[in-house]
Amino acid sequence: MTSKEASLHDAIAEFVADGDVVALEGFTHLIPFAAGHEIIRQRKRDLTLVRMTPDIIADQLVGAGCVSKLIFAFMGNSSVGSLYAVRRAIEAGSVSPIDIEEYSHYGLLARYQAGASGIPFMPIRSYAGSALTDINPNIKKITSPFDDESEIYVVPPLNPDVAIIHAQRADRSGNIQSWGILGPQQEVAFAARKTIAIVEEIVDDDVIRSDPNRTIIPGFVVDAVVESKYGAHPSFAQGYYDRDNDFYRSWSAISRDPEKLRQWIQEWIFDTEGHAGYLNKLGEGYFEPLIPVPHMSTPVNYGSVR
Amino acid sequence: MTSKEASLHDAIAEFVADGDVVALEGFTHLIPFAAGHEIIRQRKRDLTLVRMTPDIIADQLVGAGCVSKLIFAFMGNSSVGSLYAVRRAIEAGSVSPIDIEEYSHYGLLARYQAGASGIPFMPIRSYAGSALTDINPNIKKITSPFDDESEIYVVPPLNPDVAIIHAQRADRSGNIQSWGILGPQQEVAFAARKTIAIVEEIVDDDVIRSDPNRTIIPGFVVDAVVESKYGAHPSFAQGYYDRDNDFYRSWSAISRDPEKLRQWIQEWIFDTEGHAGYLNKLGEGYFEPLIPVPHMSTPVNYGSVR
Amino acid sequence: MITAIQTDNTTTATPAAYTASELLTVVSCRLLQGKRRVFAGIGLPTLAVALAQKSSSPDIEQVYESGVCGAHPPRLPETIADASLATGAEAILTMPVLFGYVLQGGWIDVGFLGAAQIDRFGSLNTSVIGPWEEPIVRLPGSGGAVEVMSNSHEVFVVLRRHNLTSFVNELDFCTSPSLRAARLAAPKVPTRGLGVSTVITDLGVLKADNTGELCLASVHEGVTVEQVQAATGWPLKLMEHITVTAAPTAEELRLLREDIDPTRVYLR
Amino acid sequence: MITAIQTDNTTTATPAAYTASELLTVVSCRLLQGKRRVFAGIGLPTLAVALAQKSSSPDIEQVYESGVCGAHPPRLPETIADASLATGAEAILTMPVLFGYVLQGGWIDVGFLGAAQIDRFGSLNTSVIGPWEEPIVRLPGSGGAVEVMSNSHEVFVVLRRHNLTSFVNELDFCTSPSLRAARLAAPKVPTRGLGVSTVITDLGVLKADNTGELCLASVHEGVTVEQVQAATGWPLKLMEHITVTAAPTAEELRLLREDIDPTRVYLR
Repeated sequence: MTSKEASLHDAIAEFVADGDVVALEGFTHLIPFAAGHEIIRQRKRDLTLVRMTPDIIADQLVGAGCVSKLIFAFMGNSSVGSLYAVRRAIEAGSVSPIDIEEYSHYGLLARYQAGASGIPFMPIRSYAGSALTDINPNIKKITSPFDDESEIYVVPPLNPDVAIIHAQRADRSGNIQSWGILGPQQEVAFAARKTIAIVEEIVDDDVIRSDPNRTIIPGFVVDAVVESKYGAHPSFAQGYYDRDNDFYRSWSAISRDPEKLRQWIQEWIFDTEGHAGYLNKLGEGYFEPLIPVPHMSTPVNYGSVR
Repeated sequence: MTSKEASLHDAIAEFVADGDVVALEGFTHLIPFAAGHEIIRQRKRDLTLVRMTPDIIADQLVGAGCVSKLIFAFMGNSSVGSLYAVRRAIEAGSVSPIDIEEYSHYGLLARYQAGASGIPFMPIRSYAGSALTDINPNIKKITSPFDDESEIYVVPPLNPDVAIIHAQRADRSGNIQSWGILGPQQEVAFAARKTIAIVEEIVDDDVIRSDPNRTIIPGFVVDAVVESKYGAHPSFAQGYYDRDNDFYRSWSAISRDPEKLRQWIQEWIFDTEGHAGYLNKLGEGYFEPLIPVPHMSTPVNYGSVR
Repeated sequence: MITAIQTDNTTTATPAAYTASELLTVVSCRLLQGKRRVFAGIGLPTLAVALAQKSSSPDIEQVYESGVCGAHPPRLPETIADASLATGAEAILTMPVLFGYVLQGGWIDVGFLGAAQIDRFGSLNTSVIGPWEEPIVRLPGSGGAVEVMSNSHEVFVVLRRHNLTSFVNELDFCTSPSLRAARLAAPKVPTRGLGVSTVITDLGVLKADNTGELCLASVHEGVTVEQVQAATGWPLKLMEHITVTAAPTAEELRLLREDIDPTRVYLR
Repeated sequence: MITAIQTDNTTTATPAAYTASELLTVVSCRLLQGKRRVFAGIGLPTLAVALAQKSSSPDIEQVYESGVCGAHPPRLPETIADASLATGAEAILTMPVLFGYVLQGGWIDVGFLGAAQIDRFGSLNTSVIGPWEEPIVRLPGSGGAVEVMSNSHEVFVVLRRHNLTSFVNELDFCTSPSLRAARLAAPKVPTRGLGVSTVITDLGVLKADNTGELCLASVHEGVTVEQVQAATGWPLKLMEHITVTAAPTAEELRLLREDIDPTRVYLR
């Protein structure tokens, strides 16, 4: 099988173009931070950023001026703070530098599902009475052709130009395996025209093939697979490193002040020249306290012919 | 957590009533044969049998007179024969003892998905021009409210009274783990009002909890969990035993002759008094040539707090 | 003047021997009695479920928006994204299964929600203060709140600050509509459950009457009915019998402080 | 009389040195050149893909209806339910992902189908001989055929017996409609791909012209054009240049017989 291995630089350079609709997904877990930083480093512009839960990565991309539109369902820095760069933009109102398009979690997830499935809409059991239907023309009501002629809200497909996700491991042909909280990664990869997968490690085919049910995205859906250890920092990779809660707590103080934010982006992204530089700057031993004690799954037997 | 462990006899006696809509699922793999036999043994009547791929188990249930309606997408004994009891019934035409309701695979699967999701219909990208739309009023066309006003076919939810599935392992609270070909088991379990899960082995909680991503159905969806080794025979359980292809090949000669079929059901189901009796009758060592050589998954690390 | 009538004679800790967080947790826990499956994020609801599991409701289960079911974290998770929620859980479901099948399928008995604003029938605003197009404060948005509201059999809302800013006559933005608002807006869309049945605040507990209107059901010790009415932005109706919240028992406090949150991650 | 013109001068095995199954497999394999992802069940299509992988198209992938992708079975699977297809595969997808995302998402280049009856534009009957309500012979039904037909970029149909029973002017039942039938029946439902582009039979190969009508494109050695026309239940049109199928090469036969199906599970 053809290798799809690429450097982070090359994957972003080749598959992310100015003006693209780019989905960066990962639900609290496995957020593709290194890829987001590389987008900033390459000074991509006018992106429509799609993310169910815009968090620090969105604050950084908006703060760096890469984003002209944000499609989202929940924005925040968990319970420890706000996304001040995003808020400054949105709270500017009519002079905001970014447009927003707002859903609930399942509303946006259902758009990925419809996009992956090639269907013109996906019905979901909510939105009746929500003001989201007033401000978002993509949430429409239709009538069931069955029985009671009940009505239901539907959302249209979303097919990003590029999906960027992070996972624990893959082989060179891009079969992606992940465990722990899975998020909408499978849906967005199938929905997108191109998919970049960043992984903690590229492993031998045999490892992947010893557990095919663990593959969440088959290789044919993936256009580039990038090995980038700690590429989800400050979020986490189940079994590899825990969440850097100190960093999350420190973010408000940075993001609240536009000048501090600008300095942070300069220092940690533009000046680091790649993810390796970012890790160097964090310093040796930085991840030690975040590495969990091993807790292995009990192997299952797939059986082999006699 | 409350134990949901039950005997096969009690699970069928308690949760399957005459007249019920009963889904027996498993796509080539993990077909719940022991449960089907127990339904025959308990002489359940007037069942609507739902199964994407009616095969020998359907032939047996129809042959034993348990079924008054069959909802399906593909009926057959793989490449080795026909289901003669089912065919005799259907080919009787206007005097057929059973009604049929026919879909394609995704049409029926989408009905489970809609049933599990509480939505009035699920859109699918096929059926335009198919005569299935003429003979099945559950396949209807609707107009998209978006953009181009394209049309799409939809199917309504299906919520069986009972879903019966087979899996490799579970804990006593009914968290079901399965690997290999997964079939529509997750969808039908969530769609059904009650779910009976038969497993090769009930294992300690720790085994299940060492690999939570392997759980396809959480315990709260399961009403009874039954340990019944070899309960999928003559189909297979990945890693436990291979398919009994000899049995599948022998079926046509039995099923083609109503008297032979009657005798087989008497001998192998009514006279065996339970799955243990059926296994006894197969004889010691029967499964030896079907047991695969171990081929274990590479464990993954979930990590534990330091 | 209406006086609150204490109807509960459980032995209570001495007043002020517990914090507001502890009180809200204990009140929430008691309201969970008889419930089976709770959809909740990290924070007070998690504490309430943990307390229920260790006291009145050993079989109660918490389901997380991330898809984690039957979590058994060795220590209290610091965030919803804590790796310890996944390790040792009974199941981690995919997101389509969690939202599509678990929530929409009607498997959740009680959904816990918070909000910046709540109205008389339990509609919630978590999107914006001021107009959506010209926000004064941009809030996080719905997340899964719209789905939790529409699909749980009932919803408990926990609000740490009962005041005129949060209990409003009219929401700036209706993110998650009450059952009543949903039915008025789209009568042919099927609904499920009761919507917001219960609101737990630092002053007392509101419960929905049979029209869905939130009415005062109990006040905490030292709080008067008038005080709650004055802190509510609509003419707050009263249940026929208003109780005084029974204070946390010594055992409830011991469980919370020693077993469940010894490092006081949430018991601020 | 139209004479078939042999345009292919590849070295061929001596006539009758191969079976009909071998010929159909080799013809199918050659038609797969340049294709990437093939949706097929067990049988001739699997052999054709295996042969393609070992000869002209090392990167071609087979996707199974069961959700198995990138199977590496140590021996040829006896049935689609062979456990050896799962062990060592690159991915096993859930059924909603396989049907919803892989098929409906348009990831399949070539879908292989069989049928009891085919019509002039490639509509297929796999449901019933006789009326649906009063069947003479009840057939298996669609399975995933309707979805494969609607969602693959093109469909190859393999029919071992080219005769008037299977090549009919009018189907008893249209299970899986041709692209043309789909568009006529429901012009506003979006379609994808070409429908049936190619039919491979024991007599020759039919290909769709630009209206979608199946026309004779090649005949196998020893078969005349008239013979194929007589075996077809509609006035069979001819492509401008009709070739004679190049016989299997010695290397193709060696791969099939020695490497791929040494126990002749499918090479009946």
